[in-house]
Amino acid sequence: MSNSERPSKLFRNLNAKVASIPMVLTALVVFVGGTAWTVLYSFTNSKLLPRLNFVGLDQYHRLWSTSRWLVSIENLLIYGAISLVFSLVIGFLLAALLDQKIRFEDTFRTIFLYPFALSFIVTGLVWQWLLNPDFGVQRVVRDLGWTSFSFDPLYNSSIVIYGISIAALWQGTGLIMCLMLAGLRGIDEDIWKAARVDGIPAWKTYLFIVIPMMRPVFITTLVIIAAGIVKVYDLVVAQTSGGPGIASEVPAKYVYDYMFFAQNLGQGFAASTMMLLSVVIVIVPWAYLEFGGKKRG
Amino acid sequence: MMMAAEIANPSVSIQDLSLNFGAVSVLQTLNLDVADGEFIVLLGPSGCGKSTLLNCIAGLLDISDGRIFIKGKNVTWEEPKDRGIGMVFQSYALYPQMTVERNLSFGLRVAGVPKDEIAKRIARAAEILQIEPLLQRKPSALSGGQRQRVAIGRALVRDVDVFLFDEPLSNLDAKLRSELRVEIKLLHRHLKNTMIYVTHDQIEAMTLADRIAVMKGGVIQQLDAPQTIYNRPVNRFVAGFLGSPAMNFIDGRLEKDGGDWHFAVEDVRIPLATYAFEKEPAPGPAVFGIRPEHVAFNSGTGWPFTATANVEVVEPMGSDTLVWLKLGQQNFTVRVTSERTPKNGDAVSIGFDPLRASLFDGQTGDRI
Amino acid sequence: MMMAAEIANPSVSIQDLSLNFGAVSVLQTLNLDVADGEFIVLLGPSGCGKSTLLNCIAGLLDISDGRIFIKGKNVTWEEPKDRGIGMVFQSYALYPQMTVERNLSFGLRVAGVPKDEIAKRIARAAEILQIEPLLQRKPSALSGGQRQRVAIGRALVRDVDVFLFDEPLSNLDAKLRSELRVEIKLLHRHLKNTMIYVTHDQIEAMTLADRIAVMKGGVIQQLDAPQTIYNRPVNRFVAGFLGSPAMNFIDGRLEKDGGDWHFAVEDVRIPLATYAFEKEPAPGPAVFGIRPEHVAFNSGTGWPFTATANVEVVEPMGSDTLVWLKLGQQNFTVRVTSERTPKNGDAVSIGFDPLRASLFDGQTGDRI
Amino acid sequence: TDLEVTHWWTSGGEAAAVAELAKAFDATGNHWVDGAIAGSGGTARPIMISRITGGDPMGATQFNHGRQAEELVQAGLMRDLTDIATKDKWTEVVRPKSLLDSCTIDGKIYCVPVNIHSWQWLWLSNEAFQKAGLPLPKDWNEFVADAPALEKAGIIPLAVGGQAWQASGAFDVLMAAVGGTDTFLKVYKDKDATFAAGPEIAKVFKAADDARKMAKNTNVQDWNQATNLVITGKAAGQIMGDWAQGEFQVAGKTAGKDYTCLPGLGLNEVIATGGDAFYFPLLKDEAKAKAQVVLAETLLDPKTQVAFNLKKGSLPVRGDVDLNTANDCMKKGLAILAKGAVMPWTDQLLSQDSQKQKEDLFSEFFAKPDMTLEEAQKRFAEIIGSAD
Amino acid sequence: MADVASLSTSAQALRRHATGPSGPKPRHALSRRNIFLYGTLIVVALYYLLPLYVMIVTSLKGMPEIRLGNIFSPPMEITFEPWVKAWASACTGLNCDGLSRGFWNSVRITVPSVLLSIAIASVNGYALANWRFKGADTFFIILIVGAFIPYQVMIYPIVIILREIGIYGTLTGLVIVHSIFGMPILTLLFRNYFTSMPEELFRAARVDGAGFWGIYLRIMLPMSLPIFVVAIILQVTGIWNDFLFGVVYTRPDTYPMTVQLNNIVNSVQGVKEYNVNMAATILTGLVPLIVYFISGKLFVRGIAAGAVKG
Ligand SMILES: Nc1ncnc2c1ncn2[C@@H]1O[C@H](COP(=O)(O)OP(=O)(O)OP(=O)(O)O)[C@@H](O)[C@H]1O
Ligand SMILES: Nc1ncnc2c1ncn2[C@@H]1O[C@H](COP(=O)(O)OP(=O)(O)OP(=O)(O)O)[C@@H](O)[C@H]1O
Ligand SMILES: [Mg+2]
Ligand SMILES: [Mg+2]
Repeated sequence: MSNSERPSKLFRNLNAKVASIPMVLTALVVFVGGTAWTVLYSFTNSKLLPRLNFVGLDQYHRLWSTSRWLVSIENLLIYGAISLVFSLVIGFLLAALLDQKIRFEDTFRTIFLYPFALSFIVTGLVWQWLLNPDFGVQRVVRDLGWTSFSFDPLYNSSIVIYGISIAALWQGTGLIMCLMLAGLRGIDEDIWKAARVDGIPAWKTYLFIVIPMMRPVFITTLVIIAAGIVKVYDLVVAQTSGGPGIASEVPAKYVYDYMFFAQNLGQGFAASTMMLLSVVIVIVPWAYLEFGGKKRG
Repeated sequence: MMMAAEIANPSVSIQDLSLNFGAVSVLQTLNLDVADGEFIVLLGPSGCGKSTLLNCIAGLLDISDGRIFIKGKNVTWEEPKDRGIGMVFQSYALYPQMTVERNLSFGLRVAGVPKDEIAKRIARAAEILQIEPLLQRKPSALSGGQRQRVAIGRALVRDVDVFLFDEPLSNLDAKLRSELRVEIKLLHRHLKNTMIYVTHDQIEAMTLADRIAVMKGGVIQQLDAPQTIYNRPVNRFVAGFLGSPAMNFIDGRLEKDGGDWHFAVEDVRIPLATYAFEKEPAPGPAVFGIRPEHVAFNSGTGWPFTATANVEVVEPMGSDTLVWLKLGQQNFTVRVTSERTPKNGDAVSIGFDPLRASLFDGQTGDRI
Repeated sequence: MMMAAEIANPSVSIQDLSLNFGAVSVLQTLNLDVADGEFIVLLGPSGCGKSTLLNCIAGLLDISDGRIFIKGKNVTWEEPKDRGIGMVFQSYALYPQMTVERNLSFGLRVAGVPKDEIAKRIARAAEILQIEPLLQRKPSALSGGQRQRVAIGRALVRDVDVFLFDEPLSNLDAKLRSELRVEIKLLHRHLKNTMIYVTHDQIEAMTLADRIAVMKGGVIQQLDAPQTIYNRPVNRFVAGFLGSPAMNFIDGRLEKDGGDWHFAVEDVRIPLATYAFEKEPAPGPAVFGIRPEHVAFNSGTGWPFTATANVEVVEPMGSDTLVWLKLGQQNFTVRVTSERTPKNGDAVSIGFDPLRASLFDGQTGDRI
Repeated sequence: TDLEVTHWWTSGGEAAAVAELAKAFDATGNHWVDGAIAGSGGTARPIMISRITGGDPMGATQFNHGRQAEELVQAGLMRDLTDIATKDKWTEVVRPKSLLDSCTIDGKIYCVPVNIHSWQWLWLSNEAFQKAGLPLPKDWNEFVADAPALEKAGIIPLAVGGQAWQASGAFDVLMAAVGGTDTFLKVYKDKDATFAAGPEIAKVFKAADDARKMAKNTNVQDWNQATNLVITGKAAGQIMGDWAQGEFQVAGKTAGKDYTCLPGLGLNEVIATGGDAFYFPLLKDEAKAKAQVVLAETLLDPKTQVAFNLKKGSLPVRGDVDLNTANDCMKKGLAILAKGAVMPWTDQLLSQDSQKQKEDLFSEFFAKPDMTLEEAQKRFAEIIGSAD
Repeated sequence: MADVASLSTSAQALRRHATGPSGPKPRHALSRRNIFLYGTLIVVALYYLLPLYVMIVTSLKGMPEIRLGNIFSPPMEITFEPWVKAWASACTGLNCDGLSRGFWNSVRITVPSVLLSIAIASVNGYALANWRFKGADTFFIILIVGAFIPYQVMIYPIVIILREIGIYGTLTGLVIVHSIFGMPILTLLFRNYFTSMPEELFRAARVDGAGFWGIYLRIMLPMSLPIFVVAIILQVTGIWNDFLFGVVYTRPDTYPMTVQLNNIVNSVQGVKEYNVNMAATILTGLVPLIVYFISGKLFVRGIAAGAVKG
């Protein structure tokens, strides 16, 4: 009997490994490397240029005593909650409506989805304009006779973050609707029939049966929305530039402003690190559950 | 085609039912009366419209024409829940995130049935189906057979007159299938409900049904007791569809030879003296069908017909053995008990009694 | 457990094969020798590791330990394509975007076989499988049976020594299944390749195999000719797994009564004088098994054992009938030809010959 | 030779001014490749800096002179212009001298100042006051007094755009005007936090509070939109640097007739010597390096200075140029400059970091009417305390 | 059971004279359900269309009309002037060639970026789904977490990386940046999609002797149209709409359209020319919109195939 030796483990699937080099490099150099670099420099007092001049936790002390950062965090939470809840609810409702075997489904779906093709810059501009009290909705309504009508969410500190969400929802719910629709279409027809035979009204079927069955879709959607929330930046810049005052500031903008406007890299990196930290705390356990386990038999 | 005999007080009565999906006509003026307490099986190949018919009865599809009566009430336009039916689906369609108990009670709670009434009904269903220990589990923690029982339970708690089953066993493995078949049979005997059961598995049909409706292309071909369908199929389709391995068919001609009818193929002539004709025969092309188990080996004399054939394949199946023969140009299957099996390539002599056979018209395929 | 007898020049030889998925051990030091031209069927319940074993042989899974020889060559670390195997999958795995012809030729083209050689091989395979008219179609335009043949063709054109089949028929309906079974059998006879065939359908296993390897939990329980496995299962698992409806099992005790061994349950005593013991029996708990077709009705005398039982359900299956009985507390199935069937609720007398029975140890389940 | 020049001058007046620079440079046989980045310095600077540090520098770039490019210079990324400066005797022609000081780091000159921009102007719309039936105010205090009447006439008394630097700039102007030059320097140059928390500065905050109240109805973002409110008479006044003048000019308005300017808010007529300067990144390409020299010289050329500053509305950095075509307001500025009443501006005194913190504070202060003066002043003092 | 025909007449009678409901259940086109359903859909659709309407209408008005009128009112006098200006002559600083230059820059950036990022991600997804090797999952999780990192955080490190490789400010650099940031979500999509394809297909191809690339190119690729459509739409919209990377990692002569748009919109010369801004905005959004309208149907299908797997 011949006895071929077990070949080295390294060279099994060699092509697959070679093909994954871009992924591995991106993961290691850009995401891990870049993150580590950022974290490292967040402990320095780098200004315009990165310098290894360690100052311990100074940047973090300053960060957490800056009212703008606190406002940003608060805004992110509000914006996050609104986007999450409303895009899920609206996206799901639209998907449910479209799932009623209606005519012109394609047309409606296209209409709901087209804003997704537009950039946040464009979205921001349009909505800034629509919401501008001097010639937007408020003016139009006032011209119609309701002179006391007031609707200026982008110019009112206390509600500006909600105003920004209007545009965000307009832009983003289409995609969510699409995901939900795909999920609904994946539900076994028999479940619907069973529910009808049981005499369960449609809304109860959705609420108690279908939605719980769509857990995986909701999770995917949640991740997509969440990723968008953390990154929100362009939209705020295009609509309010963080104003009025600092009422609509968000963390990503804080990072950007302090890194580049204020030329205080250390401060920007400290804020980055805080953002990364929260992302990691939320995402890593989820990712492990979702992708780490054995998914295939 | 043979239609249903009239039934006095049908539990379910379908009258001139038609159903089109757009331009495609799936069911055409179909009539079916189901007696009270009867177990009807709808049997047919895939796509013949069995599920469609069941869904029409349940009210899950809008019919194009006709009427449906359940317990004498015209339910053509009723909502499914008001028809007094319960339905069990192939995939069971259990609500995956609810416990078995909630699966059973959900419909009742929505209908506003009082709590203690619900509890009572669930207790009863659980007892009948022996799923008491499973009540607090989720469907994902149940085996296929248990899920199936829960699905039946969901129909059971609703106290309905008619049970509809859409291939409830086809997702299960052979062993479980045969066990659950018996369970359903016992359940029917116990409950005495009307049951309409869709399957494409002929064993299920044969074992469960009081009457089988064999369907093809949206039309009921034959509606009769299982043994009748098995032994006296009304046409070639029904004959070929039932029985595994399938009936042997031989294409040939019907000829009158003196006073006696013969079936002639090539140089073989099968005398039909013992055959019970369905209608007055006429000479012409015909198909002769005989089931594998009605053919015997080494039969010597005593059979109205004998011949010699070559063994092609022998398939031992444990309890009995299938032998695939070449009889002239025709393939021929014989089923024998495992004891006396020929070997590949053997030339064997076979014999059968045309009494057991079926004859079909060469053109229409109808029984002669 | 009974292991394979030594085979002189095995076509496929598996030595001490182990396979783990992470911490889960799926196959444990498995040994299997397959003779040249032999048709081996791997039979076992779902999840017992049949596909895993097949994939190991094909080189699609990295084994954890052991060696695999094909035609005497150690292929343990070879790529699948270099092992001289062809494989047919349950879902057929035809490349959906290629025509049948390109499906067949794909492997050859990848290997750089000359054009005319490819054409020749395809022509041959197409002829053997009778798929010439289909060559320019896409798989989506084929019926299940045709797809299956193309899948076999893909292995055929590669001129390999060993064919591996992973449940190639389980996606088909009963009728087609029985037809294709015969085709595969004929193909094997024609090609005389070594074939390893995975199934969990015992009919397929019984009809196709030269030898069956019954697997459970990654271990081969018994490897033997079909009839041997059917008639003399080495343990209770094998006995219960083969045969439909399943063998009747009665839990009781083995007792020695004078010089004669008896099987005792409640107040019934089955004399075992005619039983051929596998090994020296010892008194103690045991399981008595008898197949439904080895039990007869109204047997009067002449049987070493008779008893009276109540009919629970009668299942006519066309050619024969299953009768479910209650024998004391035990469920009991009897299979009879359709002619003489009792009715529900009848008390009938049954009888059998323990010669046909199997006895198993109450603890280990091994055959006694 | 093509030379790419980046800047953030994109508004009407600014663009016209840049065109003058480009014209002059092109006339030397080179080619000005315009790299305008819209928005404000805040948007443009990060891009410029990324490109310089990323190894893809432009030929020249605008910064506010002061401390914005300090680190780039220290990192050795910028070109030392001392040779050219000595050759062309910049020290003699550039006026006031403090401008060149801002370009000097460790004794070497790294930038070319091109203009003097002073922040301390109050621009008033004559039309608005007429409409409200009021006489033109002479100084800030009168203006504040006119506010209620203006509001009654449906006119926004003070236009302050939403961009953060506008609020912060307005405060600095108030500090210099209401508080006076010494106060200003004590806070921003000496960074005296105790003083910043003291009563002197409280007065400034009181004035800022007035401004905040007067500006509460401004719904625009950009400074030039705010200016436009004044131009069209929708707003009565704006505190803005002299660059606003360019917008009045583009709109065809005449100083004194259509609008009025009050340097130092009419309280303290001093001019801050902030402004723009061009920096030259170190280039490898010889030809481009030569073109940089040409550009540097062109920028300080008297003709270019005149043409550019007339369009831009800013003051030239040379004392020896003839500006008789200048308008009313510009002449006022020149006169003050001639008197030597100059002071440095925050760009030169504070790091960008402190500037940004200040902007955050004042943009919040202006947008949030319920922010108390005490709180604002406390935070202001903290920023001054930690400033560098 | 089959109690033949003693009372058959009554059944017959029932059949003949039944006057009850028969045939399809009557449905009114204007049922309450339909009114609610279509009513809601139409109202929502109007909400979604409103901004587009305003954009188009405004872009066709002249400035005086905008200043006077109502943003929702249709133009009294249609003018294409703003479109021409936005495309060809709007100014940023000294450059007065509108969006036209940015358009070609965007094309030059988008095409290679889309191709490269999809090529890399699809191979990655395929390797992850079918050729799982040790450690692959870890890299994948890092990648997924990477999808959440705000871009701003990564600007600086990437400037340094690009500088070190020496491709800062080049088109190549920008293409690589887009590929990197497109990788997480695309890899996830492709991985899910390939995982949902029957593994037996992959195994059959291996038995047939096809290698890593052979299987990818000849088996997987031809079957992946829906997911490629999704990837293309996501990337075209994402990259075409990108502003941040375009402005940071390019130079003015290669600025993409969005940067030019931002410049035009933010270069306020006197009054804001809303009509020009809107025309510019529409022009900028046109390419992704067209791509999206053309392949919208496949998009939903692809989403269903790739994204919605648990
Ligand atoms: N919604 C539909 N639209 C169009 N045609 C349909 C629809 N549902 C079913 N059909 C067609 O109606 C015919 C009957 O379908 P049906 O599901 O009743 O078959 P079946 O007998 O239940 O088959 P199976 O055994 O496969 O379940 C088929 O030809 C099918 O293609
Ligand atoms: N990739 C995998 N990772 C972990 N466990 C696996 C994997 N593939 C298979 N298994 C486990 O190995 C065992 C054997 O699986 P295998 O597919 O060989 O079963 P089988 O006998 O072919 O069953 P079936 O009849 O259902 O095809 C099962 O318990 C299965 O859960
Ligand atoms: Mg069906
Ligand atoms: Mg398997």
